[in-house]
Amino acid sequence: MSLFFTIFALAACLGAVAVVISQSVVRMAFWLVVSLGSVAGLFFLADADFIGAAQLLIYVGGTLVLLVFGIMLTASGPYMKIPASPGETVVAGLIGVMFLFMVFATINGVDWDGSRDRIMAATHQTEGATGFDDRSEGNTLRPLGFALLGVRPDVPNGVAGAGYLLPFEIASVHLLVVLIGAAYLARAKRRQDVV
Amino acid sequence: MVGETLKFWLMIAWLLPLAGFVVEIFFGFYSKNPRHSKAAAWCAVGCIGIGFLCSANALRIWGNANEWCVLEAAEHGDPGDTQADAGHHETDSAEHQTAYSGVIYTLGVFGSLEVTLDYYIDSLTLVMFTMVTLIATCIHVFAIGYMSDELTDEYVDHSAHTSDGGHVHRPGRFYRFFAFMSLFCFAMLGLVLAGNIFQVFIFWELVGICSFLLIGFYTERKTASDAANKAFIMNRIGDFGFLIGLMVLWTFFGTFRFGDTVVDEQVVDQGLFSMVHRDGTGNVARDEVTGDVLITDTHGHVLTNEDGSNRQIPYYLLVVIGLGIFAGCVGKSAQFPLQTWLPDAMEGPTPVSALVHSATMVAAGVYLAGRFFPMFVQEVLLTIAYTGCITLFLAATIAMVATDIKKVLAYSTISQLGYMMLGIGVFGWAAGLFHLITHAFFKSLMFLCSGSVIYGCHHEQEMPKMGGLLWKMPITAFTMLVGVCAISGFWLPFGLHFSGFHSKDAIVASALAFIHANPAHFMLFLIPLLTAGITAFYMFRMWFYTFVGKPRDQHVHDHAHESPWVMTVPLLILAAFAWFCAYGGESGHLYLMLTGDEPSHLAADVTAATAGGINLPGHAAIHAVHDDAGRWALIAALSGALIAYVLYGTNVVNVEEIKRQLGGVHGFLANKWYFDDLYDALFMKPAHKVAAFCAWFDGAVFDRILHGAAKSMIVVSKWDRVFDETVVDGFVNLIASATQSVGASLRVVQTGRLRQYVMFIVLGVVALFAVMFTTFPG
Amino acid sequence: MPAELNSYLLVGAVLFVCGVICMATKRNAIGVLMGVELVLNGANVNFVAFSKFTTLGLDGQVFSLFVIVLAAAEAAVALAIVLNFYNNHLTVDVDRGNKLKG
Amino acid sequence: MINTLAANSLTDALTGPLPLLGWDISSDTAFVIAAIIHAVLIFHVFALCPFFLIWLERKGSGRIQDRLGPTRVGGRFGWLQSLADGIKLIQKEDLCPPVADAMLFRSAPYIVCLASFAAFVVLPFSHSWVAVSADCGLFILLAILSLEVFGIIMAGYSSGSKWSLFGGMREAAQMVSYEIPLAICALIPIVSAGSLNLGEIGDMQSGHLGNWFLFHDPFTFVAFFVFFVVLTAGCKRAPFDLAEAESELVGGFHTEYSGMRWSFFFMGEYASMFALCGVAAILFLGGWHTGIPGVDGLLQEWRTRGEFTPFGYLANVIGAGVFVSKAAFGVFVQIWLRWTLPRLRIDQVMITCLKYFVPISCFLFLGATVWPLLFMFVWEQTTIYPEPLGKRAAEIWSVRHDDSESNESVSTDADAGSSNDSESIEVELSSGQYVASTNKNVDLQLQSDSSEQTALAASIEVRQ
Repeated sequence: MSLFFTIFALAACLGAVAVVISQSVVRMAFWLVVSLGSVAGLFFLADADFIGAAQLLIYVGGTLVLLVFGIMLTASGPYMKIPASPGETVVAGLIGVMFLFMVFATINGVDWDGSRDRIMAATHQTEGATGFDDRSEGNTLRPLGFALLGVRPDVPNGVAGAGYLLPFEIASVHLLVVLIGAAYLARAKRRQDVV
Repeated sequence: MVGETLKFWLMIAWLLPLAGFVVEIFFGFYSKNPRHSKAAAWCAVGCIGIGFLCSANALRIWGNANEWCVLEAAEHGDPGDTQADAGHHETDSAEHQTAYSGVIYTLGVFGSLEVTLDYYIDSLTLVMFTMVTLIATCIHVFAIGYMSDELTDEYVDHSAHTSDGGHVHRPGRFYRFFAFMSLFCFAMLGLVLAGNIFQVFIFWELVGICSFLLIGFYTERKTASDAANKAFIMNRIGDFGFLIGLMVLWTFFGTFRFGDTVVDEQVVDQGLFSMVHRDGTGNVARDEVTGDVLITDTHGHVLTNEDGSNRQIPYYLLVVIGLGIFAGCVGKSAQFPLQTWLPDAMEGPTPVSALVHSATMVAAGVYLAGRFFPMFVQEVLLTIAYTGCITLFLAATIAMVATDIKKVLAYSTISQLGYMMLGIGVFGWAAGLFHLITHAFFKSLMFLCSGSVIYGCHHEQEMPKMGGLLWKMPITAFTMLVGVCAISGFWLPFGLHFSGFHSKDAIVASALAFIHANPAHFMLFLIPLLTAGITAFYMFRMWFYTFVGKPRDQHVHDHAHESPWVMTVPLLILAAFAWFCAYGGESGHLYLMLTGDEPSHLAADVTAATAGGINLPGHAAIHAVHDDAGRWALIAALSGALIAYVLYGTNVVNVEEIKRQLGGVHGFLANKWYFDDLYDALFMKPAHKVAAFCAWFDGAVFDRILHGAAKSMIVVSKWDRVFDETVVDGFVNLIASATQSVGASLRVVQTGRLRQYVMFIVLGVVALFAVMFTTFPG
Repeated sequence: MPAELNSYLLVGAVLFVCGVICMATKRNAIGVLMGVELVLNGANVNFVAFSKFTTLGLDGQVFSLFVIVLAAAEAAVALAIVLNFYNNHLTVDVDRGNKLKG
Repeated sequence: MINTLAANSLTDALTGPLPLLGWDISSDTAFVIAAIIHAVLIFHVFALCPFFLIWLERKGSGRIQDRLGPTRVGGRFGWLQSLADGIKLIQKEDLCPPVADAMLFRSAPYIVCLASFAAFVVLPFSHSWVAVSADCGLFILLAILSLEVFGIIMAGYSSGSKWSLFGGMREAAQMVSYEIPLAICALIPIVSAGSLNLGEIGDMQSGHLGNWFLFHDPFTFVAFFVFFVVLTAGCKRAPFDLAEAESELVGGFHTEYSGMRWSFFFMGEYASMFALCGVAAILFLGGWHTGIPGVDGLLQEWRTRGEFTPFGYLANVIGAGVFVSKAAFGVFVQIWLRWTLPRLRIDQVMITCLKYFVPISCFLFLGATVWPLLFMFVWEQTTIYPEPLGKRAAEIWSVRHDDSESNESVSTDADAGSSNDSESIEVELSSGQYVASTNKNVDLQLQSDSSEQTALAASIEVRQ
């Protein structure tokens, strides 16, 4: 298991770094595919099948194709590059490293196990109390579907209203708005004929 | 059950014209070709025609339910049965309910005041309904022909002039005329159906506004608009009295309803008519100590206030109520001294004169006097009688010298209305209303005939220009003759008497009986008798002037023609009714129905002197003098007609010579007894003076004060401006410039470079982290 | 288990930081967009990791699902904006869009 | 997903002391070994698909064009022609144009191949013959196949040739558009089935022809044909092969490629054709079931004896043969179409998709959703079949669950305090409430505790 994790994690991180380093936009897109695909692999490893598949379908299959499409539409020449100044790169790199260090420090500074136990104790949960073991198999499709429809069989005592029906609906309306908005923004401007 | 059925049919008859009005006024305006379409007219005719059928049906139902009052007639009308007591009628009506009342719709409740639309249906209501709808139907049909000039986009009004002297050109108003007529029918029927005096007042005003609109129909003519204004204002004077009466009524009786509200045979709400109780002498019940009038329930028991005391009203206020209501009647029915508006109202189209200003609206005053009769005490009735008496004589004398064919008829109308008032005033209740019905038929007939003549003579109204039209327009002439005979009250063998004979006889008989009982008031008989002759005279004068003799204006005569069938058929129908509607006289159905609902205290013959000093003649007394009165009246009418024939039907006497010899009297009469001038001097001129003074005062005093105030405000404003510009603006500008300078120094941070912003964010987060980490380690 | 969680979080951190640097250094607007995607993915990795290893449970997956969906929407709008930008400036260099500088 | 990778218990079979050598294999190692075994098996399918299908294409095109096609290689029918082609292509020089972006240019064919190959991971060939029996298998398959387009765009862009660039752009536009009706049409049988697991979907259609989703209701019937046309476009096959368009773009995105890299594109294309036709076969045509009542019943009975018993294995082999035949027939129809129909213009392709297929598929989706309600309210039953689909699906699921439960979740069983007997009763009782009964704990909770939730679940369940 850790073998696959190592592979995917490395691919994801290296892909991300390559995205930063690459100068050509298309290469950036390529490395981004590598990175995001590996993240999808990480999702599979973390028993989130549906999220992984959604990541692949929406990000890699949809968003990135769209991005490449955009690159092609906006390229003023082959292999267009807009290099940043070295100073900026160095400064950004330094700040990035500081930031990374900060995040690392935070991650390592937190007692995850302790906090987890405290939360479990506070909410009177025991391991596997819900008996909802599908998650460990990665078959989260149905629970997710239930959650999006507003039912939470995985929540102890079946708290009503713990679902995500409203966010789900809002997201769908949001997507529709985005569809229209994007089409409006990117529409071909028709020149006003002077009569 | 019968009441509900009657209500149903009468409601249809009442509301259909309203629907017609709405349709005509809106669809008439928006229809494709409103100026050339007769659709509005047929709509109006349809509405009122169906209304007539409904009314007639209601009348039939009522008659069947009450056996046409023949049983009662046998009791009342039998001369031998003089012992009928006052209470008799009440028990009788308990067996045969003749009056039905109830609530149609509650408009609103304000404290104890309940404003409702009620209905009060008795024989008078039904007869009025049938009469109004029948006459209105005929007149509507007639108007289709008469108003056909208006079916054009460019109507030339020869009587109205523009400022440059030309004739007024305007679009035709055919549909508008019929819309107004429908609205009037609605208002008039509502007035008749009304179950409370306040509702009567509402529709009273509504017919007033219709009258205003129709008189001023040719609004471009100054005479027409002046006449409309005059009619309206004169009516307001009367309505002022009406309002006073209503206020007093409300204060002391607390209700406006006529009849009792009966639920499951229990009286839950007292109506006005049962609140003033009459004792056997026909007097109102009064408190023995104070002399105030007691307010009673249906059975004569005195009602009490909440503190246990008797409810009562001072007697003089009862007189005020009666006089106030009668003031409204005076205005509406053009009685002395408010009679001057009616002749001027002839400026409206002739069908309007026929419907509104002869048959229905002006009769509404008489109708109300009749309807409200139970509330009138002797003093009021005497006032009514004298008012009517003065009016009938005054108008008849003016009619003798009038030359405009419609003016003659208008004065005749005033005169006849005076007869009706007189009839009511001398306790001839049924006689007055009987005359109201018959008069409606023959006067509308004569107006339509005059309309036909005017139409045939191309809008020529002056009788001196007519003459010899008999064979030019025979149908018009002979139907007019029927009307003239009817109003003169001629007798014919085999009972084929003209309707006026019966009704006028009834009034004259009542008057005769009255002066027999009260000799001091002998004028109340003599003047009507004399006027009966005058009536015949001026009516035949008009007829001879118009239809026989030599043509006085050859041009008019040459172009005269008989009217089309839409105008003559209504004439024939109305002629039939004018002749025969009173068939049978006092034993005929019409009169019996009216007596069926006569106020109960009139039946008996009461000779005991009462507080008012008036003795009441009963039915029996009137009946006793009936034949005498009829003979006197017939003699008067025949002599009047004979004089007219001699003066105008033959060439024996030179009329102009007589006129010249009686110049003073003639002038006095031709100037309408100088009433217009009198009013002008008494009211108009002082009013103008006061108005002029007010205008001067306004300009000299008020305006100066205002101008001074304005100038001082300007001075204050100048100072305010200085303050505003230096202090207030300076403060605001200070803030603005400070903000601006701060912004100018901060703008450097806004590099406009997206990527730098990202860097700032990250730096900020890192810096925040560093601060947190150093401040709160662990 | 904490070791595993930490390693997931580290991956997320790297993705996040790389995304931020990408946003800060790329002058190409689409490159900036890619940086945003990386940042969002870093967050997603964290959500999923918390979902698996902590009491967050299914909520973490639902959140990351919403993030993905909204990121797609964001990309579409952003791309439309970039196209507009290109139409107006004939380049996708974000440094050229400095009309609002102080 | 990793846990379901060895859905056919291969991992469990490998875990423990190996009988012959005496090695003690840990579960992790066994997992890796199982994964490798699966990968090798799938790779063979992936490699043999093009091998056979390219030959089929040659023969088919030859026959359609009134030629013989390959006749000699391998003796009769030229059946080894593809091998000869492959050997030739391997020998060719691997060219990379100087203006190309070399890194992308070289890696693009691998992306295409990788995507096509990975799609087979969730594609079942027979009952439980699947590498990963993921619950959202169809979703994963479509997601992975959508990666293929990225490789083609990369190839088109990095070649440094305008023909290739046009091809890449066309491919991008076409694929982004056609994915929408493809997904919607795939969802239509899903609405009826109530599962995204391709294995479950396939198993639901056993019995007779009427159980195939093709004949399930009018909407699925129409949806199948729409789906097939759309997947033809999705595989950029003629008449939708605008990305290649030899007559106008020379070779489209692969103009600059040669040798083995060129052949990778075709391997990927034929493999994805096969995979998608396989999906069509599973979704609509009964998967690995023959559709003949007696035979299906017999095979079903064999399968219940166990996977590794001779008869059970034989049944699966027969099932795999049936499935491959159906998929291959689908590919044959595509070949047939390619050599029969002329190519469309690019605008016609886009209009066909956006103005016709998207609305039609949306309508069909709506109809498929409303259809059960129609049955409910008009005929007061959920289906025209005597045995509701939901019940069959629940049985399949419970059987599968029992298999895994026997070695994984005994404790869960004890916690829930309900035996398998009571569970099956539950399943039968709530046969209409398939979704609710997929997990027995959920089921108990919903059934016993909260009537409100039951009502909610009943309202959101997938009828049938």
